[in-house]
This record gives sequence, C-alpha cells and structure tokens, in this order.
Amino acid sequence: MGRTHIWAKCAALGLAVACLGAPTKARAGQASDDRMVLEGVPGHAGGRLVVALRSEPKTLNPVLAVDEPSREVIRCLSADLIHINRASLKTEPALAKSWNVSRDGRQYTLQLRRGLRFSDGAPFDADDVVFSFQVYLDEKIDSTQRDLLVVGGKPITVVKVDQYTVRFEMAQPYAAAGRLFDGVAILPRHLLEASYKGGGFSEAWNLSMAANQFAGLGPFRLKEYVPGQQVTLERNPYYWKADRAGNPLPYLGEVMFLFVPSEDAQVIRFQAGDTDALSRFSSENFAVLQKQQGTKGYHLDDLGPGLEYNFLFFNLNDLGAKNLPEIAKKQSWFQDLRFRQAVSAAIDRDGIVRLVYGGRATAIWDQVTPGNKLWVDDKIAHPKRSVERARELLQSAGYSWKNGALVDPRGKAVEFSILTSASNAQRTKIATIIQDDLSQLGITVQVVPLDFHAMVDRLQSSYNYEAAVMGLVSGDADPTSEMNVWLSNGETHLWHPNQAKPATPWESEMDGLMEKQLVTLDYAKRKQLYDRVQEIVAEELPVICLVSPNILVGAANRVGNFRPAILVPYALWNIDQLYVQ
Amino acid sequence: MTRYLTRRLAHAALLLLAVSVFSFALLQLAPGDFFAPLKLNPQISARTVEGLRAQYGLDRPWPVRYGHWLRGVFHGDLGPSFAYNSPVAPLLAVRARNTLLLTGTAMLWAWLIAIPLGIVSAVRRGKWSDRAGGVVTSALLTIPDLVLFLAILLLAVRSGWFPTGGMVSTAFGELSGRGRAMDIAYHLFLPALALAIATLPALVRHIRSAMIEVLQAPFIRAARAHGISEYRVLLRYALPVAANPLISLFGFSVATMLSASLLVEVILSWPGIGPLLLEAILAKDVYVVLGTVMLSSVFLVLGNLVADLLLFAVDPRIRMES
Amino acid sequence: MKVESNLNSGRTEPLLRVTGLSQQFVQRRTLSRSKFTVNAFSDVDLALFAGRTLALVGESGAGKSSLARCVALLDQPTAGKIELEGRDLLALGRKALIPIHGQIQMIFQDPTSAMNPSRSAGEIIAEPLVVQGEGTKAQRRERALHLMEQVGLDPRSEGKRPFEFSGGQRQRLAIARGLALGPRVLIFDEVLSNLDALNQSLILRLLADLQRSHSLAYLHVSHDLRLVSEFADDVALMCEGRIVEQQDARKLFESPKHSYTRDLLATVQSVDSILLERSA
Amino acid sequence: MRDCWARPVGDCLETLLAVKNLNVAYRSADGSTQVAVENASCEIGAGEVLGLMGESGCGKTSIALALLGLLGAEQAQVSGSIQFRGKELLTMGEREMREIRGSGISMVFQEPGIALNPVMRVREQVAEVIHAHKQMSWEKCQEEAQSALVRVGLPDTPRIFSAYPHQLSGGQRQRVTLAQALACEPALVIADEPTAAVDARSQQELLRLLQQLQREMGIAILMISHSAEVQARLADRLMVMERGRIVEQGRFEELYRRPSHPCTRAMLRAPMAADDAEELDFATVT
Amino acid sequence: MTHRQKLVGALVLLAAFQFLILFAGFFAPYGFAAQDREQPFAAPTTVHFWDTQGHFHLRPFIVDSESSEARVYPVRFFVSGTPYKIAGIIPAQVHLFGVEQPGRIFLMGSDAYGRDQFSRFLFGGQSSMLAGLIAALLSVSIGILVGGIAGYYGGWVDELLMRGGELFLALPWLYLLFAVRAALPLHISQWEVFLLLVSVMGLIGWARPARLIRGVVLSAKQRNFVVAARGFGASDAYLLRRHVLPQTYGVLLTQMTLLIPQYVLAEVTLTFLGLGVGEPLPSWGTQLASLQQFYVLSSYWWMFLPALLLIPLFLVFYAAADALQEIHKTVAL
Repeated sequence: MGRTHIWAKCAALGLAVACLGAPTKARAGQASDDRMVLEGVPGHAGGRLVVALRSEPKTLNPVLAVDEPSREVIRCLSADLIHINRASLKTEPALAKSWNVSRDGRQYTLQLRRGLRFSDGAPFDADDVVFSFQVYLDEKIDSTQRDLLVVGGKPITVVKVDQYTVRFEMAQPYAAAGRLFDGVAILPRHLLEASYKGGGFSEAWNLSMAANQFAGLGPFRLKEYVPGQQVTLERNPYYWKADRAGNPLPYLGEVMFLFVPSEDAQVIRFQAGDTDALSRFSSENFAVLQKQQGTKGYHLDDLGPGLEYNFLFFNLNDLGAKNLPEIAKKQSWFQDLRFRQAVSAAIDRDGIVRLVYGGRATAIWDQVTPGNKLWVDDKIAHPKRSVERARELLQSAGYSWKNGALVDPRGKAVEFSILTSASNAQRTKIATIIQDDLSQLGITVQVVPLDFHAMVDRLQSSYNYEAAVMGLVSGDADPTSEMNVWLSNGETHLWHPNQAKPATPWESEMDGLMEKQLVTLDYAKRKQLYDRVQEIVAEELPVICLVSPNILVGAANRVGNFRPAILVPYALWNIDQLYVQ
Repeated sequence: MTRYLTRRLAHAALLLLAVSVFSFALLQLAPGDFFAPLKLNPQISARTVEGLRAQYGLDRPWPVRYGHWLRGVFHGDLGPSFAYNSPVAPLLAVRARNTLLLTGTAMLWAWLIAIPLGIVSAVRRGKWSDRAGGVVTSALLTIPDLVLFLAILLLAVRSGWFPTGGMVSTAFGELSGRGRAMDIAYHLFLPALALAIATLPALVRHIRSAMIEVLQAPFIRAARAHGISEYRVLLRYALPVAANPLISLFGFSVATMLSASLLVEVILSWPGIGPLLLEAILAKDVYVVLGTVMLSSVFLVLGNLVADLLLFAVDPRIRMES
Repeated sequence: MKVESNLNSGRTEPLLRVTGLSQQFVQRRTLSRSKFTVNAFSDVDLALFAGRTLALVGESGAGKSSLARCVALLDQPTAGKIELEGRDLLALGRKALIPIHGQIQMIFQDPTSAMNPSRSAGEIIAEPLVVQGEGTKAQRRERALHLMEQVGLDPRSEGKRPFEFSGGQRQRLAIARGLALGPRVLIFDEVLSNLDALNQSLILRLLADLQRSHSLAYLHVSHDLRLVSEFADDVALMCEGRIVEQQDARKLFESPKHSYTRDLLATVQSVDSILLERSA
Repeated sequence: MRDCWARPVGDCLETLLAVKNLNVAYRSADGSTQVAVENASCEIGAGEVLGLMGESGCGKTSIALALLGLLGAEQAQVSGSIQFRGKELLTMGEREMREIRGSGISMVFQEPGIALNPVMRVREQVAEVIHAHKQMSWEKCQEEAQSALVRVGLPDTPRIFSAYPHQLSGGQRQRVTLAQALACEPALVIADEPTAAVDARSQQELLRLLQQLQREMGIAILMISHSAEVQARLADRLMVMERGRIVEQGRFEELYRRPSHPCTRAMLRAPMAADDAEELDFATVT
Repeated sequence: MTHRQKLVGALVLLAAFQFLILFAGFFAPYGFAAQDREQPFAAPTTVHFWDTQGHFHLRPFIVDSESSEARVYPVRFFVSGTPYKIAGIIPAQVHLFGVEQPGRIFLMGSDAYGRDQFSRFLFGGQSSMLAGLIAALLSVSIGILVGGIAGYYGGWVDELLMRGGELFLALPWLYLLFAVRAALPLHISQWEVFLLLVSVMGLIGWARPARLIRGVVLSAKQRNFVVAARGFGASDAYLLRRHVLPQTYGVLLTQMTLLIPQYVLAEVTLTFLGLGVGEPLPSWGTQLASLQQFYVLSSYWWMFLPALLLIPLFLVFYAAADALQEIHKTVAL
C-alpha cells in the first residue's frame, strides 16, 4: 500500500492563479495542424520504455479508476483539457488551446484544438467534451471524480458553444477552476455512448476487452494486456503534440507496464535493468541502489521533500453518542493544548528522519512541506526537541510523576495507544519511535498496527481509537486540494470529522480562512490566508506534523528528457517527451 | 467405479459448499470493506462511497449476498471484483493457469529429486551419507520459506544469471514460438526451483520413511534370499509398494505446494493467483478472495481425487476389491 | 478320565447355552461404496457345562473366532440368544452386563497383542479387578501375585513388562488375567497355535488343572484336530459359518458322521504312523 | 572333527554344507548385543533332509538367515564358518553370495502372504528369480516361470499365472514361494516352517509335494519346523535347538524313539517323565 | 547412539537454551527496548584479545571506531546495568557482561533502531517459545479431543469430524486473525494481544494433529488388549483414558516438538502481516520479519544471525521429535 493511503488525486481542486488565465487568442483558421509544440531537447523516435506497477491496473476507464496503477496507465492513454505542468506546478493548455474566464469568475469558455483525432482515428470535438462531463457528473455512475466537479454544492454545467468551443458554468466563483480540469480525461463519445446509454458503463473498458475497443487522446494507445503480467501501450500516431523541431510526439514506440507486486521486487528489477524508471520507493532501497549506481546503467534523484506529510493526531471527536468511556476519559488530556504541545516537543523528529528515512526526509511542524515552494510558510517556528520543555508544559498543566510514570491532575496514569496501518512499515516505525520518545516523559504508549480497512473503520466510523499516525499527500500544491481536511465539516478532518458546527474557535477560524481562499483570486492574498491556516495547525496542533519524506526516483541512463517532479506521477509526467537512446 | 466417483464428487461438492459458506462468513468478520479507504480521500464524498456500496450490493446482509453469489456460481459467475470492475472468473482463469504451470513444474522437479534422494537415504539408512542428508533436509525444514525465497532472490540479483521476476521478458512479443517457450522456461526456472526446494525436505523425509518401511517387509528379504540384485529389489519390488503411501502423500502435498507457491509468486513476481490473492485480501476485494479460496479448494479436492485414482491404477489390491 | 456325556441328554443344565446365534457383517469395498453382507456364522447352538471343555474346530475362515468373540460378549451378534444359567445376556443393558463380563472371560491367540506393552505383569493381571472396582490396591496386588503363582509364573517378576516374558509365559500371564475375576466360563481362541509342542503341552496341563480346581466351563477354539483330541470333552465342528457336527469327543474321533469331519480327521496322523508309512 | 555318530548309517553322502561354530548376535538399538545362536555346528549332505526343531525364538530362523548371508553387518554379528560346496560363505563378497542365493541355496518362507510382493503378478515373481540367475530373455524367463509353477502343482491356467498373491489361497501362495525356491534347481532349500500358515489339508499336500520334489530333484533340505509330524514326514536327521544352542542331533527315528534331552522329548511329544516336566516348567521352558 | 540417548541429548540442549532465555535479563547486556539512535544497523562488535601492538589481554575489549577518535572499552563481567526481573518476579540489575557507557557492545549487531540484536534475541525467545508452546498445546489438545472421538467412535461422527478438519484446512483464516486483532480493545497490552493471536492460530491448527491421532486411535482401539479390557467390562471412558489415549502420547509428543518450531515460524507470517508482537516487545518473528525487506537482506548480513541461530535450535527440536518417534515405535512393537 505504501504511501497510497493518501488519497488525493493529482487532479485536485485548485485555484487557477489569475495570471495563468491570460487568454491566448484562439488562432483563426481550421488548420489541421493545431498541434501543441513543446520546448525541450528533441529526442529519438522509437524504442520501448519499461516501467513497473505495484499492481495491475484494475480498469482503463478514467471515470471509474480509483487506484494509482490504473490512473498511471490511463494518464498515458488520455488527455485533459487544461493540464498542470508538473515541473512548474502551473496550468498550461492541453486539449483546450485557450480559455476565457468571465468577469465574475463563474464562466469558463474553452477553445478546443482542431483537427485532433482519437487514437483510433476518430475526430475529436466539443461533443466528446460534453459527453465526458455528462458521464463524470452522472450520479448513477458514481464516478469518484464527480465530487471534484461539484462547486458550491452544484455540479458544473457544460454547454457546447460550437464544434470546438465549450462553456463551463459554476454556481459560485471558483478560483482554482483551471486546475480542476487536470486529469479529467476526455472520453471518445463514439465508443462509450452506447454502453453509457445501455447502462453497462460500470463494466465498460475493463481490461478484458479487446484493444480496439479503447481509444483516447493520450500519447499512447493500448496494444496488449496480459493478465497478471503486463500491459503494453503503443505510440498513438494521432497524438497532438510535437517537439520544436516539428517531430511528432511521443518519441517512444512502446511503453510497457510490468506488474511487480512489491516495492522490493520493483527495486530489484530496476537494479537488474528490467525496468527503466522507478519512483515511490523507500530511502533504504535508495541507499541499496545508490551503492551500485556507478556500475549499473542507472541514476537516482532525490528531489527533496514532496507533498506528503506524516503526523500524529489524537481522537478529539465528540464521543457522547458512542459508548467509549475509556477513551472519553482520556480525551481530557488530548483536548489540553499543553498536553499536545508537550507531546510535540518530546518527539524526536530528527530521529525519525534518520532512523525511518535514512536522512532522506525533512522534519516538519505544519502541513505544508518545504517542497511546496508556492505555499510554504517560512515563519512557522521549528523548535528543537526538548524533553525538558515537554515536562515543563505538562507540569504547568497539572501533571506530575509517580515512580517515573506520568499521572494527570486526577491521579490517573497517562497511557494511550497509537493506531498505525500494519501494512505501512514506515508509519509503524514512526509510532515505535514516538513510543520510545514518550516513555521518556513517563507515558506508556501501545502501538496498535491494524489492517488498513480496520483502521479506517475506527477513524471514520466507530471513533474507537486514542491516537493515530497517518500521512496525507496533497494531490496538488494548491491548498484547495486540502479543503476536506481543514474544514470542520470535512470528512477528512481526521481528528474530528463531519462537525455540524466548529467545535473550537480555532477550527471556526480555519473554516473561514479556507473558504475565503477558495474564492480569492489573488495569489498573495490567498497565500496570506493559507499561512494563517498553517500557523493555526502549528499552534493548536490538531495534528502534530512530523516528517515529510523526500521524493526519490531513479531512471536508466538511456532514458532521455527524464525530468522527475515532486507531484504525482513523479517520473513519467512527461512521458510524451521521454525517449530512449 | 462410476458409482464411487459420483459419491466422491458429491462429497467434494459438499465440502466446497461448506468452504464457501464459512469463507463468506469469515470474510465479513474483519471490519471495513473495499470502499472504506475511499472515505479518507478528501475528494470523495460519503454519498459517492455509499453509492458504490449499493451498486455492488454491499449494503445488504451477508446471507443475502451469499445466496446471490451462489446462484451466480451455478451460472459460471463468481461474482464481481470491486477493484477490477469485472467478473472474477476471467481474472482467475489466466492466473490459475500460471500458478498451475509453476506448481506443476515445481512438483515434478521436487518429486524427481526427492524420490532418488529418499530411496538412497533409505537404502543407506544410518550411514553417514544418510545422516548428512538428514541434517541437510532438517536444516532446510527449519529455514522459513520466506527467508529461503528471499535468499534465492538475492542470488538472482547478485549473480545476474536469472531474471528477477515476471514470467516473460519484455521482448517476448518479438520472439518465435520456440523462443517464447525458452523464455518462459528461463523465467520459470528460479521460482520453480525455489518452490521445489521448499517442498523437498518434507518429501524426502516421507519417501525415506516409506521406503524404510517397505524395505523391512518380509517379501524384500525373500527377494534378497532368492538372489535378486539389490537394484532390482529396489526398483521392481520396493518402489511399487512404497508408491502406495507416496501417492496419498502426493494428494496432500498439493495443498502444501499451493500455499508455498503463494509466497514464491509474491516474492519472485510470478503472475499467478498469489499476488492476486494477497492484493485482494489487503484490499478486501471479497469475491476475488472467495474465488481464490474456492479455486485452491478445488485444486485440493482434485489432488486427492487424482491420488485415489492413481492408487486404484497402481495397487492391484485396491483394484481387485471392487 | 473323561466323563461320558451326551450333549443332548440334558443330564445337567448347561452353564452357558447359545441358541440360534448368527452374525452378519455389512462390508464396504474400499473403492466402491456398495455394501454387501457377509455371514460370519449363522444359527449356532452350543452348550457349555461346568468342568467340561467344548472344542470348536474348523479351518481358518470358518467363523470360529467371530463366534467366540460373540460368546465372550465382545461383539454383538445379529440374532440368537446367549443364556448364562438361564439368564438371557443379550437382553441386558450395558450397565447390567458389566458384572457378567466377570463370569465369562476370553483368552486370545496372540498374548503379546492382548496386553498393553507399557504395563507391568502385576498391573495387567490386576486390571480386570480395577475395572470391576474390586478390592483395595493392596488386595488386588495380593490376588495378582497369587494368580501368577497359580499359573506357574514367578511372582517376583510382577514388575516386568510383557515383552520381557517369553511366548509361553505371556500366555500364562493372559490366563492369569482371565482368572482374575473368578470366571465360570473361559473361552480360548487358538491359544496354543503360536506355541511350540512343549509349551502346548504345558499350557494344556495348566488348563486341565485349573478346570478341575475351579470347575470351569471351557470353550476352546482350535484348528488342530490332533491337539483337540488331547483335551476336548465335546467337539463342535464348524464349516463356513455353520456347526456341521457336534459330538462327544471320543465318539467323534471314532466314528465321524459328517464327510467334512472325516476329511479333516484324515489329515491327522501320528508320528508313528508317518514313520511307518515312510519306511514302507 | 566330524560328528560321525550323527551321520545316517551307511549313507556316504557328499557334504554339501558344513557349519562350524556359528555364532549370531543381534545388535540392538542401545548398542548391546543379544546372542541368538551359539557355537552351532552341523552338516548337510547332498540330497539329505535335515530337520531343525526348537521352541519359538530359539534361533532356528537366525541360522537360516545366516546361511544365506542375509544378516547385515549393522544388524548382527556373525562369526564362525559356513562352507557350501567347500566355499566359505561368511567371507564371500556380496556379488558371489547373491549368485549362490536362489540358485545354490534357496529358501521357502513361513508366511507366503507376506513373503510375496503384493503388487507383482506371481509369474513375474518367479521369473524374477530365474532372471537373476540365468542369462535368458525376460520372455523366456516368464515361460520358465510358468513351468516352475506347474511343477509345484498349480493349475496350468493364465488366471493363476497372472494373479496377484492376494487372489490366491494360502496353499496356492505357498506353492508359489516353493516355485520361486525351486526355480533355479538349488542344491539346498531352507524351508522355514513352510506349512505353519496353511490349513491342515493343504499342509499335507504340500509336504507330499515337497517330499516328491526332493526325491526327484535330489535336493537337500534344511527343514525348520516345530511340528513333530512335519519332521517325521521328511527329515532324515534331526537337530534340536534350545536357546541358541544345538542340544541334540541324530537320525530322526533314533531321536524319536530314544530322546536323550528332555527338550527333544517334549518337542517330539515322546512320553515324558513327570520329574522332567517339573524341571521344565519353571526353569527351561517358557 | 541410541534413540533414548539422542532424546536425552536433545532435551539437555533444549533445557540449556531455555535457561538462557529464562534468564535473558542476566545474559543480555541491554534491555530489549533500549534504542541507540546514533547506531542503527551497527555491525556486530568485534571482541578483541590482542591489541594493535600484538599484546594479548586476558580481559577482552572492544574498539569503538564510530566516534572521531578510536576508544577502547574493556569488556566487564557482572556489571550492573538496565534493571530487569529474574523470571519476571525478582528485580535485579546485574548483567553477565557489558562495557562502559558510552561504549556499546552489539554481539549480533543492532537493528533499525539501534537496539542490541543479541539482547532482543534472548528476550524474544521468551515470547516466541511461550507462543510456540501455547499454540502447539492448543492444537494438540483439540487434536486429541477431536481425533480421539473420531477414531474411537468412528462411523458418522468420524466422517463429520474429519470432513470438518478438511474444511478447516481450506478456509482463509487470515481474516479471522485480522478480525480478532481489529476487535480487540485498545488497552490490553501487546503481550496479551500477541498471546491471543497465537492462541487463535493454535486453535485453528488442530486438523493435522487430529488426523494423526485419529489414525492412532483407530488402530489402537482394535488392538487385542483394548478388546480384552472391554471383556472385563471396561467402559469407553476407561478404555480411552487407560489404553487408547496413552498410545497416542508418542505421536502427541512428536507432534508437539514439531509444532513448536512451526508455530514460532508462523509468528513470522503474523509479523509479516503486521499482526505479530507489538513494538517494542521482542520476538523471533519480528527479528526474522525484518529480513523481508530487501535492503536489510542485501545490506546487513548480521540481520541473518537470528535466523541462523534458530536453525540449530530447530534442528534440536526435530532431532528430539525423531528420537521420540523412534522410541515410540520400538515401544509399540
């Protein structure tokens, strides 16, 4: 499962930064060559790139895919209207060659590229876009993307203006709307309309279908799927991008995804030269690979901290209705800010960085990692670990020690349990280190590894837990992708989700800040608002942020134009430009 | 004979039915379902998750779902995979084929190695070579399968002589028919070897003790007393008689083989039912788990049935009674 | 010194009377589940008298052992009656039958397998007493030692395990155990056939002594007509599950009625007659 | 030094087998040894039947196994001398020994039910013996085997030839083992209680057959049996064993008429003196 | 060597080993949870007798070359260190050996947290051996109950129980373990959780011993001395208790000695699934489980040491089982 718990998709809500919106005038003329030209070093055509996937893609249906392997493959097969450039983290034109935003920020008019064809040769136009959004928004389909496309409580409406123009309307101004289109793959109406209308859409485009049943606008198209082994993609001859020398993209003749079920096996196969690129692997394996970097034909990159943040949080839910008296009693500690501060002060973040990540991680004190350069707040304090300070804080809150064990003001010994996901070795290790750290405060901690489903059940339904170590990845650098986490009525407001009204003043303040940044168009103003959110997190410690692991990638030396990014998909985002020597 | 077969098959069907009921019930025990983790996705609303649940009928009580599933089974439908958005049966079919290829090969090797080894150590009972062999097989028994497989993997990685995973190389598509077979054999070698080594020690011990028992039988002494050469005594007299317990052992070893192959497949990335099962277990893709469990039960039942039929073919004493 | 007696005369009441006893086995073949029935024996009438030995003779597979086991109440017959002094034993419940077991005891062909190898001789002999809950531990031991002496075993070897005794000694051990509960009927199942000639005669002597002193009724199963001629008062000949001839021993040997009996008798030759034949 | 007194009077047979001071001691699992045969000496002339009697467990079978070299070094210690046709068997190599087994000295086992391979057709079991000693094709061996089976009085039908042992009666099975033993026309047959496992009628038939074959083929037999009647029918001379020692040997009739050892007397069921019996009861006999 | 001698030898070795484990606190230089965050994955410390000049020292010493200047720490015996409890009761703090702070002696290297593997191995034995014993006992006792009943009464009872056994072998028990772990309250200690999970495994594992015991009982009840005892009027309970079940003891003991190592290894699987002993408690399972990670496997050879130490230990178990089996066989003859 690795770090995939973190559910945030690359296509996330975001605020189109106003400057990006500067609409390029649609080029007149019906030039069939409405191709997008990319800068960058031209490469060689042909060749095959082999990449490992942790598990098989479950479906190639962009509407239904929820798991990362499926999305990884779908990304190569499809295209979106407006794309977030992984290197710059800014939006850029894709199938939409340009777009206009109305004055009130509620209307987006997109000019589509002309003369584009799906990978089966069928032409692409506004009808495909309208159809795609119709499907995504259909309540009966249960697309997980639907929720993204609901702004201000109402679904976006899509109108075909002409064959190559579409207009989107939102219920309220929505600053990050440009980013919203990222990852929303445009579907071929000619292939999918029948199954959609016929009610068989939930089975459409699963992998048991013949390759010619699929088509997309991405750089590649499906060639062959061998269950349990691999899926092979071939170059899409109708792809709509070219390099600056005018060569059609992509360069690669084929992309092969091998199914390699474990991280270790992936590392081994990369080391053996079976695969050409590698991402999402542990720092320990990074170290193993590094030792042989010189002799084998690959190179490794440590891109520094990504967008993942790992944290410890306590159960602050209102347990009135649940029959959990034991936990309810302990909540008097958890609700005490000084207690949380003491815990935060006692945790050896550097120790975690060193022992769990071999140094390839960064200690953090709030949710925005140093990797998110646009939004990180430099003013957040980074206090060193101090057991003394922790003791002072506890003493001031009325705690004392008896035979070395911490007791609360009522004389009850302080002990609690930390849930972790049994399948995530790193987080279990973090919890173990916290356990040891807190034992120095006289706190007895039990680490309870549960299988992930059971853990989610406790966090989200039964609230039968005391504390937990979790991690989240922002799918996008933009704070909008985190709305659900910081809004008090959010479902991922982990420590106390789905609040009817904010339980604490600071949560109420956060709600205000998050909602305001959503409709603010100016980056600087939004940054100010989000900085305040970060400060609240650092001060009130609803989650005690601990560490952000670095993004580690590797690629065979023969892969050209390899420019990994800290945003998913770390290594292959520019697969249309990759080539092999 | 046919009567016997139908009875056996009826028993097997009953067993499979029981396995399915209990498995289904067990699968409901652990909290959380396939869609639970989606709740943690900041972008997916609870309503959507409920919609997905309803779509797959997860909101209904399990006996109802079981009935539905069972009805499907009789029409060749093993239920849907949540993760794959597709029926389970075709998912399983290909992987079952690969698993059979792997376990079949490993089984063949294990028996081909174990039979001579077991015989030799039974004949040389108590001699140093037997004792040394005993220590080696016991030592192999004590090594956890997991560590053994990883060590083999390490060997492959360090030496570079063998592929480190997968069933075919990336250039498989360009190969000729013969080249393809060679390629599969090349990839099959290490996982099959690992599996064979893992099952070998127990086999050798069993074969050894079965042979020792037969070699102590009076008719062996009688054969020797008639001046029949040791070689013929072993092959013509002892082995066919020892075959009887060994064939039963073969039936049992199918189960051992299957559970060991799960690990091998995961560690050496063999595209069999192992990785599928593990993934499905962790993701709570219940019908896939159920299908896999049923499949391995079927293998198990078939293994025993084949063993019985073999016994019937080999042992005239059994043959004559009916 | 054999008493002239006719089975049918009814001069004395028999101690144990068996009437119309039959047993059927339902068998299954290994690989086919079809059932078929086998008659172990059918419609058997026997009478055992105190102080007399009835020999049950027949070839292997004739059903002698099955019959003996049923009479010893070890197996359940399918039909018929077993009466001990007029009391129908088969009509008794499990509980009521327990003390009856003390009255009828059986000695097996292979004494080795009939004794728990991990017990000492003393324990083995005392076991029936333990089962029936008789006496204290000390009393039981005393009785065991007495019994050992009675059957010609050295009481000092009470602590030895069965495998430390020789075949003949083991059979004596088994007899001692059979006597422990003071039975009135003893059933011997081929107790002589695993022994050499010497031991055979010694055991026979022992049995005769015991019979005399305890006035026991013996049912002695054997396939060896020559031996039977040495000890039997009455002989019942069994062939394929049926009693073909039942007779006073002397009469039977002198003038067998049934052809089967004659055939069987023809095989019995004394050493002298063989030597005579050879030299001729 | 030959025991001339034990030779049949007037018989001037060539000595086939001479056993001198044979000792057999079994090794048990705990390293100790258990003596089974002690200082046994005897001779068998060509065509002679020597009876061997003794109570069960007295070492009769051990002698038989020692003669055939079937007691492995790890199993038992065998010392002394066994000369067959003048050749020392105890020091003989395994290959040579194997050639003697079956064709020079062969053996009929006590229980044919377990001495025959349960999963091999009887014709093949006999053919195997022939195949081991004669340079013949397998087909020829099978034919020979059939005639060997017919010679021991089995009906000449394919049903018998291709039967498995469990399909035959006890007497028939014993005839198969007899056919095996006689297939290669050995000079000496060791018959270990050949009739103990069959019923009375078959027993007689078998003994008659054995007697007849012995005369026809001129083979010598070491007849091991505790039955006086069996010995009386075949044995020229008799040897009585007790607890691993040979206590008496001589012409059968002489021993029968005038047994000198109480054990012999008991074995042959000769009239016994009361004091002898008392003496035997506790001390000797078991 | 006779089987009895072999058995005695094996038992002596096992007893010695259990002694080491029982007094782990004394033999281990450190506590099982003591982390040294500066030294994760430290290689085993070399114990020297000769110094760089080639002089011999009776007192062994170690050299710490990690810090900037190499320091020498003599190995001291009967030093006082981390407090522990002898056999879980009597508090003590004397350790067999140790070095002065800040020196560290890692005879078997250190793990990812810089904990002494040797100490963890000894302490880990306590939980693993106990777990193996409990699970094996459970399996065997249910096995004897079910196998005994099935074998003794036969017929449909036998059929039912044995089919049940087959069923048990085929079911996906992993879910039960998941479920048990997930359903347990949070407050009970790791140790209890562990024992509970292991017990569940033991409870599930009855089918194989039951099958074996059934076989023994089946043949035992047909033996003549059982029939004979029935002839004295013995009840079923008496026969089972006095004659039939004692005959299964050999198989039972053999099964126990075989099952203990098997359950110790099964704990590795538990740990693999994250259901093993909770940190920081040690067990052999957790120690072996770290080998599952490729980087550990390929980079830190000393992490193999616990696995290597287990091989001779398990061999002793197997030897004991073999000897038991042989002895049982000869007794049964």
